[in-house]
Amino acid sequence: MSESGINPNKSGVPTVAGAAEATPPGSPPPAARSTTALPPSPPPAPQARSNPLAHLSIAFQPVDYSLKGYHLDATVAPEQVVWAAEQMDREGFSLDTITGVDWLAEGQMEVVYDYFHATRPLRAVVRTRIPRDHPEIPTISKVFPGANWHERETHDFFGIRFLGHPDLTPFLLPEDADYHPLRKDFTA
Amino acid sequence: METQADSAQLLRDCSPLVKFARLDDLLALGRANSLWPLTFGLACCAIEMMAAGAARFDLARFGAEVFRPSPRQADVMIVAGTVNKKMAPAIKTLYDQMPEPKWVIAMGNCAISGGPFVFPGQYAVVEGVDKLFPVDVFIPGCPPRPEALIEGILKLEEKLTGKRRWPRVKPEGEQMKK
Amino acid sequence: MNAQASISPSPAAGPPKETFVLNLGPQHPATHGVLRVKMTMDGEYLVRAEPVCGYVHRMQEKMGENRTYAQYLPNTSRIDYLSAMNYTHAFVGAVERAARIQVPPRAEYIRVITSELNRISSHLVWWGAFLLDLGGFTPLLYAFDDREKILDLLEGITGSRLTYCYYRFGGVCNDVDEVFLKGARQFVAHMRPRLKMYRQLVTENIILRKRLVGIGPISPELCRQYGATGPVLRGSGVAYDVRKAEPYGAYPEFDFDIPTFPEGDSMARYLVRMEEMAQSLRIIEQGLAKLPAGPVRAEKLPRVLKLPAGDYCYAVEAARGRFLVRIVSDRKEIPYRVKLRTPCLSNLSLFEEASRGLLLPDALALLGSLDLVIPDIDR
Amino acid sequence: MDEDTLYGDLIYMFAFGLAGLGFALGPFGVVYLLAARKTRQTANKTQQAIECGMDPIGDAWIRYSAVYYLYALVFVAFAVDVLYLIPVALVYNDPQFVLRDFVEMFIFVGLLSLVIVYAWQKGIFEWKRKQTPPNS
Repeated sequence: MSESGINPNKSGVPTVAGAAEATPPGSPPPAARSTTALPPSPPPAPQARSNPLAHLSIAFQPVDYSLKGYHLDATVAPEQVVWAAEQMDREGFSLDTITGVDWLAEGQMEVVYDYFHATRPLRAVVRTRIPRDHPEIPTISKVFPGANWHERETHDFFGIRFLGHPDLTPFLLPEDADYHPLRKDFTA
Repeated sequence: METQADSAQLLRDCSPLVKFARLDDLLALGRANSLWPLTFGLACCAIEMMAAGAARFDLARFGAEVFRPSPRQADVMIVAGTVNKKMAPAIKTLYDQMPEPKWVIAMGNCAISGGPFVFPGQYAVVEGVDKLFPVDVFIPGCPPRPEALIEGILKLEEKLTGKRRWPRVKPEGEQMKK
Repeated sequence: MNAQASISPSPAAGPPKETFVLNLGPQHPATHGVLRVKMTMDGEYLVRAEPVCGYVHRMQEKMGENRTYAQYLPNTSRIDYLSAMNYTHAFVGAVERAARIQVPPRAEYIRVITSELNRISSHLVWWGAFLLDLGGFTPLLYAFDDREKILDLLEGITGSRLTYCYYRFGGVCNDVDEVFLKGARQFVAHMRPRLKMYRQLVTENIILRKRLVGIGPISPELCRQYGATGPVLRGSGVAYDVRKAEPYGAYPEFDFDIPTFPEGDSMARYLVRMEEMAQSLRIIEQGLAKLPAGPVRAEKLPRVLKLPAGDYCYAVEAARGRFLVRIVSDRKEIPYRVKLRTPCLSNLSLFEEASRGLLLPDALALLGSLDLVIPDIDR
Repeated sequence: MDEDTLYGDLIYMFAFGLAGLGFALGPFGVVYLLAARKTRQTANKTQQAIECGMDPIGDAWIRYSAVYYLYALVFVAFAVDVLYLIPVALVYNDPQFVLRDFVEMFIFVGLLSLVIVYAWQKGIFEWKRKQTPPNS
């Protein structure tokens, strides 16, 4: 379902957009970027909230930035997470962080991926929900190497297994830790 | 935790074979005025320890400005910061590797009792470094001011030599009374 | 990995040389805190450096889930105690954004001034400690001498030297007095020639240039993949600063530019931070000049603060990079989840790839140029 | 060489040897008497090699690059060189042969500094980067 295949610009070639597709409009290649201060274009006006990432096939809903702190929000199925990450990687986004939230009442775990862009003032959030009893989700550390530690930490605190993660050993907790402290039903 | 008595007994076992009378006081005076701390900053208190070692508060006035990274050359271990359960074995190793005339200063509330990070259901903080080994001087504060660290070192010197070399700062009220 | 050492005189391939694992352990002067790096070394060269964290994990996020919003304020200044103002600003900003609390302009200006003073004091600690790593002890004394002047100013209005808990929801704790304003003006006037002296004393020193120029290059692509921000990203030529990208507080009314250096080596990151100190002085000067009158706290504040359901983010440009607070609330007075995205975690995560093949002293110079505060990584 | 000067010299030498031995072994005795007998332990790691509070990983007896050996050789060469210069300073004090002595010294030290030229050619002093960093 999600196109696998190696991410074209993983080879350290400094172009933001993948070689395969035409560079999406609006994101200048980094090499030509001037180093003077970037004039901050104001966040999209609340009423006419356009979706600048409409060309990506992720279902982004524009959100009121002055209330929520991010511009675009999308809920995807757990299996589409890697595909969404590859799209964002091709678009030149950086992974901000991976947040786990334990919704005990609904028996679900929510995993929220934050993305920010270095040259475009855009903040996108991709969230997904997984069942709480066997929380598993494919890893995006192949796309964003930076996600390696975020995933290990989320595994530490919530016990969410990231399938295909290189080494899912405890990151902040002691090496032999088998407890997951941020779960709502955790007792010390 | 061993009681006060047997920790004193343990200390006596480590004392040298040959004991002197007056010379021991001279040795104690020498040790008191050249306490070499182990560079062992864990968290926020480490910055105040560096500030104490820097120009304005100047630990050099008390002979304690030589921060030794290696435990073999350190006399006093200033535990400055939060003691974590993952870090506890490393701290115990460092304490063992220090040669015998050694002392421990617990700097900051975290080292004294776990400080602001103690709450029901906490899983990662050792509540007080005296759970690992005996501590000589406790310096409260979060983080304690550099002057408090200097007062702690003077307190340790007083413990070594028995008398206080530096005037004791009395709160205003008391000075008025006398 | 090519085991044949290119410098060994014997041209014959010979059996592969064994590598040994060295612990740049929790207690080491170069790690400035309890970071452990398991370094697989081949002689003087670093084959692979694997940072191990968690030695000062203090459950900040767990505490976020059993403290009310106001009780969590002291925690925010103990995550990265060197830029405590910025971190409190992020948490307070997130709550104000969610509860739609209006902050009076005077409080916004005071926040900018104190945040920039805190940024300078953080860069001074980095500068002293970084040169300590490279072998020079004197700059630490100069840096801490100037930093004490900032601490006196901030202590006058906040009462503490390092872990200020000065911001409140809707403004700041108490107003700024004349002593602080006069002191801040004197400090700006005092600091400018000092920065020039630092440049002559250290930046133009040939030994420092030999140790830093071309050492530990980090490309913009590597920063993007690992999410590194702050002086590390700006040292690689990308002009990304949260104060400009996602303007918050009173920063849009200030005119300052973002220093970037395209080389991407340790020297570039060093120069970015030295230039940032000059920019912060400019901001403080403008802030002192245009400080509006008026109240310092919003009047009508709900006695018990309950945020509407949902999650709220607030990003701030801390001294080390982008710090994001994400609060998930379920309409109770205690947040359901507090997530702290700290810059040092991402900045350190690229160390493994950036330090391959370096000499040991160069790897330490690279580690120092990343400017890490370890409780920021372990939270 | 009559009897007593021979013995005198022998005693003289023997005394020097004894003093040397005393200096070598004396501290062990003093330490045994004056130093603390043992140190307080919590995890009996006192004898362990110091590695920043962690247990050392792997064994220290491994094969590593020959460069260190060559470095040591260069150092030993010049240490021995200095060793010989000390008696020379006592012997060569005749003002008549000042130039000759200087030239001899120059040859002696010059020959030895060929070690440095050899090491230089072998590229010991340049710590060249082994592999270009992946991202530059």
